[in-house]
Amino acid sequence: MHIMEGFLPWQWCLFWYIIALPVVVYGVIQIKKVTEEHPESKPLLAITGAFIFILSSLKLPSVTGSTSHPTGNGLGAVLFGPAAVSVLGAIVLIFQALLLAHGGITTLGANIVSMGIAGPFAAWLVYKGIRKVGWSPSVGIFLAAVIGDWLTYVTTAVQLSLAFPVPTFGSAFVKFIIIYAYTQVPLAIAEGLLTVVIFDYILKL
Amino acid sequence: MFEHTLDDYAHSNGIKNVNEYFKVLFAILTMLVSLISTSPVIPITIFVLVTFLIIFKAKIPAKFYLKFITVPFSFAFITFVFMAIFFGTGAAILNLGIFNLAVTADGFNLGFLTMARIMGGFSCLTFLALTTPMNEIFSILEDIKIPQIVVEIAMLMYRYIFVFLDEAINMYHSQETRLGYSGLKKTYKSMGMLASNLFIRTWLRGEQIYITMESRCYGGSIKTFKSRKDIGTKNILLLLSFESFLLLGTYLTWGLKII
Amino acid sequence: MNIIETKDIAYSYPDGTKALDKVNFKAEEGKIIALLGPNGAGKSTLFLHFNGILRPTSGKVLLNGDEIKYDKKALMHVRQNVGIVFQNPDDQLFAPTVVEDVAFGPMNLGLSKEEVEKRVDESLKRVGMEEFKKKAPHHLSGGQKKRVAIAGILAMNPRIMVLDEPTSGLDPKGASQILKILYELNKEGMTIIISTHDVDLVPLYAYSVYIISKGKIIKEGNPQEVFGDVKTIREANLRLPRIAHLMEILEKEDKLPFDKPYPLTIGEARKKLRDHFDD
Amino acid sequence: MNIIETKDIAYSYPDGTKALDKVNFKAEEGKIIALLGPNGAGKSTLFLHFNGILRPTSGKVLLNGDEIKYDKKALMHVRQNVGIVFQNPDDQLFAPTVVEDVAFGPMNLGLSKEEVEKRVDESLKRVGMEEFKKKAPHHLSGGQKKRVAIAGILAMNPRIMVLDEPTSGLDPKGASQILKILYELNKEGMTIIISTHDVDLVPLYAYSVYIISKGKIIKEGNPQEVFGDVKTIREANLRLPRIAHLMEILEKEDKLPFDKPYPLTIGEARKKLRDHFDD
Repeated sequence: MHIMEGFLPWQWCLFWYIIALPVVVYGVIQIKKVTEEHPESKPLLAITGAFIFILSSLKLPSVTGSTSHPTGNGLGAVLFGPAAVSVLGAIVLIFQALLLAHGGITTLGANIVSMGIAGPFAAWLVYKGIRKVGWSPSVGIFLAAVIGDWLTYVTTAVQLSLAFPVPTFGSAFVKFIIIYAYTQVPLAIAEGLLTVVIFDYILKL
Repeated sequence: MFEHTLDDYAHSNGIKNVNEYFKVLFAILTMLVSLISTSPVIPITIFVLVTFLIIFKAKIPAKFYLKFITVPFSFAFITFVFMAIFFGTGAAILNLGIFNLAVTADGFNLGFLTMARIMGGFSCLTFLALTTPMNEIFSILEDIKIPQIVVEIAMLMYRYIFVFLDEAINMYHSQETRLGYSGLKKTYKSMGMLASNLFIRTWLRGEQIYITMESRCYGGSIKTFKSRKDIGTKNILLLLSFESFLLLGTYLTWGLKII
Repeated sequence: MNIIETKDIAYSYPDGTKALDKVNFKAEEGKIIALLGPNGAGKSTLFLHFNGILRPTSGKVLLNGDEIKYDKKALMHVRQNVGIVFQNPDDQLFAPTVVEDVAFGPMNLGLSKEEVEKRVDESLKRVGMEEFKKKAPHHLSGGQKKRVAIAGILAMNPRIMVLDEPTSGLDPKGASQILKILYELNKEGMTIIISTHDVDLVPLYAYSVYIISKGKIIKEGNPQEVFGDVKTIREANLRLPRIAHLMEILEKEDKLPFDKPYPLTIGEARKKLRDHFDD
Repeated sequence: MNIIETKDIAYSYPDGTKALDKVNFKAEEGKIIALLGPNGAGKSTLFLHFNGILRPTSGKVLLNGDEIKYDKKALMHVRQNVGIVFQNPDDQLFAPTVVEDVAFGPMNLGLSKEEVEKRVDESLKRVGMEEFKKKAPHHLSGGQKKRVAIAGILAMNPRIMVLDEPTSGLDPKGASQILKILYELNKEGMTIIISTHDVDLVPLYAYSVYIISKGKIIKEGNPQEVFGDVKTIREANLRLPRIAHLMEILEKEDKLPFDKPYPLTIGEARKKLRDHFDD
């Protein structure tokens, strides 16, 4: 769920950039460490990013008739950890802006927070938690993808309501959430199912 | 479903040889002016000017450009309608007569301003996407000291996006040939298979690329080879005067409302 | 009877470049037809029109004499009848095992489980891959992958099989296995359309040949006619079959008394040379 | 003088399957050597030993008479001297523009900017791609990508160039362009090793030929010797060059008076046939 260029007032653009920056910097430090120890992981990370980009240009149909672009971030977070995915996510978002004009430059910070940080972190935590409880990996990956997706939307709704708190943050938030509830709840389940299919396939090999 | 037309234009447009700093600074500064504007006048002016540049200077076919901006702009328009109805606190200026819905003046103004900013900002983003090849963006990222590792990963990622895009298109076509994507359930199955297969191939490919890089004496960091181009005094002056003109306009129209 | 025919079809990419320009292509039922052209000439683009994956910007495609329609139901019918084997089998084999992959098409046709199983077994047998049922496609060799890809199309029982560069990248044995399979299928009545730039093999199997260059058909006819026009062949970045080239040189440079058309295959050359020696 | 030589090298994958079995391969300096074999015979695995990417399980690799060492500095030296052009140019071209890609190798060698620039320009000129400097690889055709990949290796000034299936997937014109480039480089003294299964082209350029099958070298010698052993050729899933095949048939079936060795190229066949007609 990209926030478009020009949608957020400049103060909020700045605010989300400031929130996103330390996480991405931490991710960069992590990636640097990993690639110095294992130089062969560099092309692998890049190529995973390319995969996430392609995945997000697929259109998933849903029962309500709308379509969603799977983010792939949930899967990435489970495989690489959320810090590395925040960097890959940031680069993918830049490419989406500059190659497809999806999202934007001033809204980049906000999009990184919702799609590159909040979603993947939630997915990763859910997956870790479920594995600890001892449920099957398929259930884990499904819930991780679904909850990762939802948290992305909730974060986006928070960002929009903060930017347009009319008349209050709360009432704006309710409005955005209602819209998303209709469209995004089924889509998140759709992405969860797709992620399970991919994950099962990988496990079969 | 998959298109890379914007990138094709970035490599072959009317102003592809114009200095990359000039183009990037122009797009981003103008985008920022559009964003800080508190009245819709300047964002709409920016939209008109940038559209003019895209069609007549960069020589992007008008038909393509107009078609391309239809979707985001209809979204901007829906946002406008949505805000006009739901984001007002003052007195109603128009009663819709269903569900007690009404358009308020401040809702209308907020929606209209947001729509104008999207139009202004989006046209600048499209300008950047259509006129500046990605390799020039990479050299700018390097100049402004974005960490080397990020630029390297971005470079590799850019290249392999297109390789995988071609492969994904072929896979998609071959699935269509065998009647995949006919119905909701089959669509999921087909898409899951496509994504999985692509994922496996990306991993195999990653290993192969590392071998070819090692064969060329890769030592752990990609040392890039670029010739720096100076933005040029004339371009700076042109840029500064244009942005000052926009800023002046922004100041003069500060807080101006439609209704 | 032309089972597939295109009438003046043109196709342009979204940015306006023309990929196909007024292409008229006919495939007679039950024959093997070769589409010869250099890389990037538009061979694959033309093929994707045969089963409605691409829709021509202008012109029309006829299947069995009827114009193809592009609604969902009509496309199902077209794709069941016209199977395409893509150039890179890795693009076509996407299931975790061979058997699941071959079953993909029949499953989408909504056949019963028994019927799907039957068709999968038959198709794999057909291409000599029944032992590899449970294998993962990426553990197979290039030639084996190609054969599984063909089985995947066969399992849909198409009337026409279209193959994009079926022998490219294969070693001689692998290539001849594929050609043998196609030859047998053709004997049983299947129409086969093959794109290639391997000129040496074309005269061995093709009933008629089309040459495509830069999106246009620049020559058509039987192999003798097409390869008789050496100028056009070379203009299209192609060459004569090596045997024909030898004969051309012997006649032109050494003034040996061969008359046109030059023999194209080893069999034809043998006959011609033998006749001369017997004289 | 053998510039590259392997002595009894064997290589097993981590799962224990043998990819190479006591391979002895020699490349004489300044020659073109062909490594002929079917898909999956171990051609690419052998090549990766030439520049130290893979380390043999047993046996050793000699470069210029000295055994290859596997520390970082020694490997840099080896890789600068032995350049490998991989089969799929998409695996090799990773940079966003042609010029940056070709510069990658020289930059890794730590050369000055001027020197890198000079080498990049020369190499691109060499392969006829100087006009495409600023292009993105995804806007190039298959043959053009291949030529850029060759330029990327040339720019490192290697003494030996190793090419994995350099003509596979290319149309006749594209393939002959690549061969012309290699031929010229060889004339200037570069040793060239080519893996292929295109038997028709091998006799045109190869000074010596190795046949590899299932990880073993099963035949070596000059083209006449190697293709004279028809049995081994067919056992390795290969075939005779078409011209030789024609001559074989004429002699064996039609009892025409050609003596062995059969001519392998059009030029040789022409001479032989002309002589017979003149008699």
